[in-house]
Amino acid sequence: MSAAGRVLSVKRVAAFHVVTLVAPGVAERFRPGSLVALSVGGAVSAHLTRRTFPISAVRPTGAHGGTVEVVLDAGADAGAAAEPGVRWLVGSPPGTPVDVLGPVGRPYALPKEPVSCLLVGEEAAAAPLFALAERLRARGCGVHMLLGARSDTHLVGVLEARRAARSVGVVTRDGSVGASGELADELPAVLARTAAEVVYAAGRIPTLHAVAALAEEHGAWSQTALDVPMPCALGLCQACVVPVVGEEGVTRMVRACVEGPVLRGDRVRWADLGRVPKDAR
Amino acid sequence: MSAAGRVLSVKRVAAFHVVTLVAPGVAERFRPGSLVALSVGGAVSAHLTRRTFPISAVRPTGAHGGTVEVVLDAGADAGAAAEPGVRWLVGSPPGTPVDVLGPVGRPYALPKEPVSCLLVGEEAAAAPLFALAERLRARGCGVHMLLGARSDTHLVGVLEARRAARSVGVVTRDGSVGASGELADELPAVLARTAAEVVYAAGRIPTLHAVAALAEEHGAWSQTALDVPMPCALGLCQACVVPVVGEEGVTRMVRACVEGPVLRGDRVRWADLGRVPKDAR
Amino acid sequence: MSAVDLGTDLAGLALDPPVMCASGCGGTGRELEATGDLAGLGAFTTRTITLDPRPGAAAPRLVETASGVLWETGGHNPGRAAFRAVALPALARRGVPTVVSGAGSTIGEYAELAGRLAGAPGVRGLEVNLVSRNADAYERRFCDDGFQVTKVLAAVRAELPAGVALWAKLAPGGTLPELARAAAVGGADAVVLVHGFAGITFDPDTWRPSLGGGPGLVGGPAVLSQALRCVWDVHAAVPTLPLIGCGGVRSGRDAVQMLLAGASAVQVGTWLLRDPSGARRIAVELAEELRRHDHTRPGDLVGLGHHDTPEGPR
Amino acid sequence: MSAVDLGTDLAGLALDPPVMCASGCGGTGRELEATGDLAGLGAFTTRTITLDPRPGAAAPRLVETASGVLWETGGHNPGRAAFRAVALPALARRGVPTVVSGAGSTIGEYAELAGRLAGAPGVRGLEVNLVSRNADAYERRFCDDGFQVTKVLAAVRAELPAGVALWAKLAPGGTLPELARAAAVGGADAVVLVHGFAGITFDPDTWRPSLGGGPGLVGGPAVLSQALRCVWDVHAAVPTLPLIGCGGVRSGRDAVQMLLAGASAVQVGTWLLRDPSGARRIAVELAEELRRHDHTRPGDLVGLGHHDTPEGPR
Ligand SMILES: Cc1cc2nc3c(=O)[nH]c(=O)nc-3n(C[C@H](O)[C@H](O)[C@H](O)COP(=O)(O)OP(=O)(O)OC[C@H]3O[C@@H](n4cnc5c(N)ncnc54)[C@H](O)[C@@H]3O)c2cc1C
Ligand SMILES: Cc1cc2nc3c(=O)[nH]c(=O)nc-3n(C[C@H](O)[C@H](O)[C@H](O)COP(=O)(O)OP(=O)(O)OC[C@H]3O[C@@H](n4cnc5c(N)ncnc54)[C@H](O)[C@@H]3O)c2cc1C
Ligand SMILES: Cc1cc2nc3c(=O)[nH]c(=O)nc-3n(C[C@H](O)[C@H](O)[C@H](O)COP(=O)(O)O)c2cc1C
Ligand SMILES: Cc1cc2nc3c(=O)[nH]c(=O)nc-3n(C[C@H](O)[C@H](O)[C@H](O)COP(=O)(O)O)c2cc1C
Ligand code: FES
Ligand code: FES
Repeated sequence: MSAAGRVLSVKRVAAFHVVTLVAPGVAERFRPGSLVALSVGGAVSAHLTRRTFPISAVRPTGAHGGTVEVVLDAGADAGAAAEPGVRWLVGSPPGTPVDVLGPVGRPYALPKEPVSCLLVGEEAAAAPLFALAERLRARGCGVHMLLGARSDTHLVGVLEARRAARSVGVVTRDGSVGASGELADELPAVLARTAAEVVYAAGRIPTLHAVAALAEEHGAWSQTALDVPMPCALGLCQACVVPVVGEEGVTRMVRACVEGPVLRGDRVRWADLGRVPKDAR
Repeated sequence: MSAAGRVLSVKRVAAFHVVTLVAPGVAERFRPGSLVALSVGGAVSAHLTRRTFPISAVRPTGAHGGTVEVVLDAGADAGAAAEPGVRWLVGSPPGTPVDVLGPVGRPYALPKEPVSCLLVGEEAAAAPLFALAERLRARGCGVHMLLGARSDTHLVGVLEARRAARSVGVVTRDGSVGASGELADELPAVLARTAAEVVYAAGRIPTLHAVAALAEEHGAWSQTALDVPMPCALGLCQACVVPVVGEEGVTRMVRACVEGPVLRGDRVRWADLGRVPKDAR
Repeated sequence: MSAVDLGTDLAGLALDPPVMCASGCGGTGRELEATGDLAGLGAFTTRTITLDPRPGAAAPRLVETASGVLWETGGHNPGRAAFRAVALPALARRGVPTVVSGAGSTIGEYAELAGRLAGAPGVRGLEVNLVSRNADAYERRFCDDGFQVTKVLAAVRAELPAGVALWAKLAPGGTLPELARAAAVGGADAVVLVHGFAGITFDPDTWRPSLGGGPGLVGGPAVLSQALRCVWDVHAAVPTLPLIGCGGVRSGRDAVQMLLAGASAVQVGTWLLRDPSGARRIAVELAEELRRHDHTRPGDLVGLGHHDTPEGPR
Repeated sequence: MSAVDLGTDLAGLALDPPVMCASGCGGTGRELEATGDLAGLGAFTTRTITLDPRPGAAAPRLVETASGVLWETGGHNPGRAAFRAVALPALARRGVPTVVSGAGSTIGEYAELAGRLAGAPGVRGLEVNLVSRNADAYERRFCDDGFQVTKVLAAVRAELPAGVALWAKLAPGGTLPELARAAAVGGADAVVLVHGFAGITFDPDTWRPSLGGGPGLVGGPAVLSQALRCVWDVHAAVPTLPLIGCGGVRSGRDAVQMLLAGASAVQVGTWLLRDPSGARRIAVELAEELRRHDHTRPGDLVGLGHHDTPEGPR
């Protein structure tokens, strides 16, 4: 499951870095929504936990063997310094050895019927939705996309979306492109327009929370990809637990790395993330 | 004193690695025998102490700015794994940033008169002696060299020695080249033959001990370059203390990084290295 | 020279190799089985089980520190009933010797837990986690009071069927030798040294504690030298007591150090989070180190580091 | 917004910035002056001085651990007479506020040392290093016994001229809040938390302890979270006592964490060995962090991490 990989290339996309790794065995088992967990810093590293990211693309074979791609926010422009592991990854020259664990986690569940689907993506988190769109189209689903970001410099995949989706909506907080505001502001109109029966969403927690609530209001299923730190990505450490309501209405603390990262939006207790609800078991 | 350097190249010499670093300001102040202290592993490193090595060569300017060169024993062939810091250095691609502190330490003291000098070097430690030979020749000293190693694969600088010295002796433990045995076995004859008044030596502690004793017997001064771990190379941590007898016969624990690495062979209490003699102050 | 044999008798329990997962770091067993790494363990130590289920602490439950992690699961576990019904039978089926870690908040709870779990199929040992607050003694931790340590061990011992090993796990702290002796007096076959080291960190942006639960415990290579010192100090004081070294182990050389300090076996915790195959690799490296030094059995090394040592712990 | 001002009043002693070198990690002052870094310190803390010279422990005195160092200098120092004659006047000439660290093996020695050094020109404070064995109490360390801590501090206080600050430096350990309180009772103006953490490692080839002296103490980033916890625990118990955080600090963010945990100033030890300019850089980064969070004074942050914290140290 864990294998010796290496950096193939690091490229810029908008304000982000696309890191492509040679990683045997990942591409074959990839499904949209699944994750890859990287160790950082090599043999001398003081950083011993893994950095876990949604896979944005894979290539099963090629000149270099199977590759896997992730889109990282090194936060170069934010006031806060980038996380050191991410900084190391985006600064690694081609050939740098990286231990690669993956794919891990539950992917997006796909509808059996060719229903209308809306894919909602925020900034770099949107990148993995294009592989999902492809699989949904292959099943005959109508695919619509709604992309959001703080500003046009942080928007990922608009051109690709125009190719992949029947309709594409764009929202930026500063109004630099598309509608001005938050993704959630646009969602009700888009849900109505697309008659989506399933909403797939990737982004910050508040965005996912809003998407889950609006999808439910609209009567759609939602599949939300949670982005929480996953230091082991093996289900061992319990660092990544989130409160989820199960079938019988009982709340359990589930590990986002193995029981997620994709969870039903109506099952996640969004307001209680980062807490253990009193009634949890 | 400490500056942002970077790896320029890593090359093999015999069983060793020659690492050349771009390091502003070191070359100008270099004197044979002085040291350079490198931090290893970059920003993610779990290794926080410096690796301190004798400088084997410098180049004040050039296409890349001033450079400094060290010869490292990564021990690839020994049963024991190489020290992780050295492994990192010899595995670093050109351009890798390395913090460089140097030059540090007391260099070889040079005689004021044009006396006959014998330079004794063991394996990789011999490399810095060539810069010394040059300065001695510039003062009109007669320079003789005696080089030793476990085997011909670990012998450094024989060709260079033939250019730099009036006479060159070679000893290997396995007799694969030159005389068979230890450096100390050859020394008395060489001292007699060269009529050396000063012996400069670099190598393992037992070798230095033997050189110091034999030089004294012969009535020569000895200058020995001690190779002990120097984790700060600033005189702050006292990791590197060795017992040395001062003028009044009083033993003090002196820091090899600032009061050495070159010490008078007759002043070092060789048998007490790694101990604090009862009469030390 | 004869071949290296890692088989180790730890006060009656056969471990081969003498490398286990540490409590709380091997999941339920299912996760390591998925990666193919369960079979590489000399024994599987479960997370700490309590009588009743505990939902645990708020996330994040683990953050990174320099060469280590800071964690607080808040004792998250399914409780003895669900554990006995689900995880334990699965472990028994897989055939890896299982050591159940258990804790309580009264001596009675420790004893009851032992009585309910120690006789279950597949259980080869009970690891008594004493890093737990005593509801009957002003919430003071059991592991900070030698008298309570002895009482807990004796109460648990009385519930154990023959052939089930009894281990006591202690937290690092100043009077470890006395506490370890107290565990032996109570009937412990071996003492596990050590649990996590108290720590805390703060988030650079929110300025709140980084862990959801506030303070936590440190594990990983950062604490290796401190864990070695715990083993060293206890072995120096009680050289006949079998010890299990735990804290920061990630290589065969680290395992060798634990043996030199006085341990007879090691547990691997934090490092499994990075490398689930870690225990297996450590066993291979341990054998290599033995070979390199012309030794054939790990037992030869136990406490060897103490001989001819200049005096002066301070 | 007004500008950041790092000037800090630490129980009467002005520190600007509130970043110092830790005892034993700044050399004699001459070494940091050579690198141009002495002037960047809010205060210079000397290595621990004793009445008589001590040649110290066998080499190596310091080895690397994961993100840290293990060290034992064996108290190497020139003794109070040579110190007062050579190093101290040099420090006084350089104008950096000097805090002398001192230790003894009896209460009388502590008092005599204070009497002989505290009045010397340039001395602004005395840091009483209590990690020293008490010849009058079965070689138990002073820092492990609150009663002795109070007595040492009171004896030293009696020798101090007005205007010289009195600090107590303690080792990490279970009862730190009580010990800190004991130091305050004895007259300490502030408490330095903490000295090194007990450790040991072994050489992979010789299988002997890596340090010449056997066991040692751990410092460096590896211990930051543990040192923060020491500060956190003491501040929680004695919120009015000024604390100086020491252990693993290497960045402005680490310094911020120390303040949030309850310290009013920080000392930098091990990191200076890697980066002699570290203290100056840390001060610059501290100012940046304050600015980023719209604060102007380090004092605003002291103990801030304790507010609204979920309960439950264990
Ligand atoms: C896109 C989608 C559309 C569906 N439409 C219908 C429907 O029209 N009528 C109907 O009766 N059932 C519907 N379902 C429910 C589905 O048929 C199964 O009942 C459900 O997947 C339970 O299977 P499981 O126990 O293996 O999944 P689980 O083990 O419970 O979960 C597997 C993964 O799928 C996710 N998931 C599971 N169920 C759902 C769900 N209902 N919605 C979103 N995510 C889910 C989980 O979060 C998890 O990521 C739909 C499910 C999905 C994903
Ligand atoms: C190669 C050499 C030849 C000398 N020949 C003579 C001589 O013929 N007659 C005479 O009276 N004095 C001789 N000396 C001693 C010299 O002239 C000074 O007395 C000596 O260097 C003390 O100076 P210092 O106090 O600055 O050195 P220190 O501070 O004591 O040391 C400076 C450095 O030089 C080294 N060093 C100091 N003295 C010597 C020494 N004597 N031999 C080897 N290394 C030394 C030290 O180990 C150190 O590395 C010689 C010194 C050297 C190095
Ligand atoms: C995520 C995590 C969970 C842990 N859970 C437990 C536990 O349930 N019971 C226990 O006794 N120790 C628990 N520990 C402590 C470890 O068993 C071990 O004592 C400690 O981490 C030191 O070893 P290490 O450095 O190898 O991790 C846990 C440690 C971690 C990192
Ligand atoms: C090489 C070295 C020497 C030290 N010498 C002393 C000393 O003389 N007196 C003292 O109180 N602490 C001494 N210390 C401890 C430090 O002052 C400090 O308390 C400890 O190392 C933790 O801080 P750090 O992690 O920043 O190093 C020394 C530490 C080191 C690394
Ligand atoms: S990241 Fe460790 S359990 Fe999920
Ligand atoms: S290496 Fe630190 S004093 Fe010499």
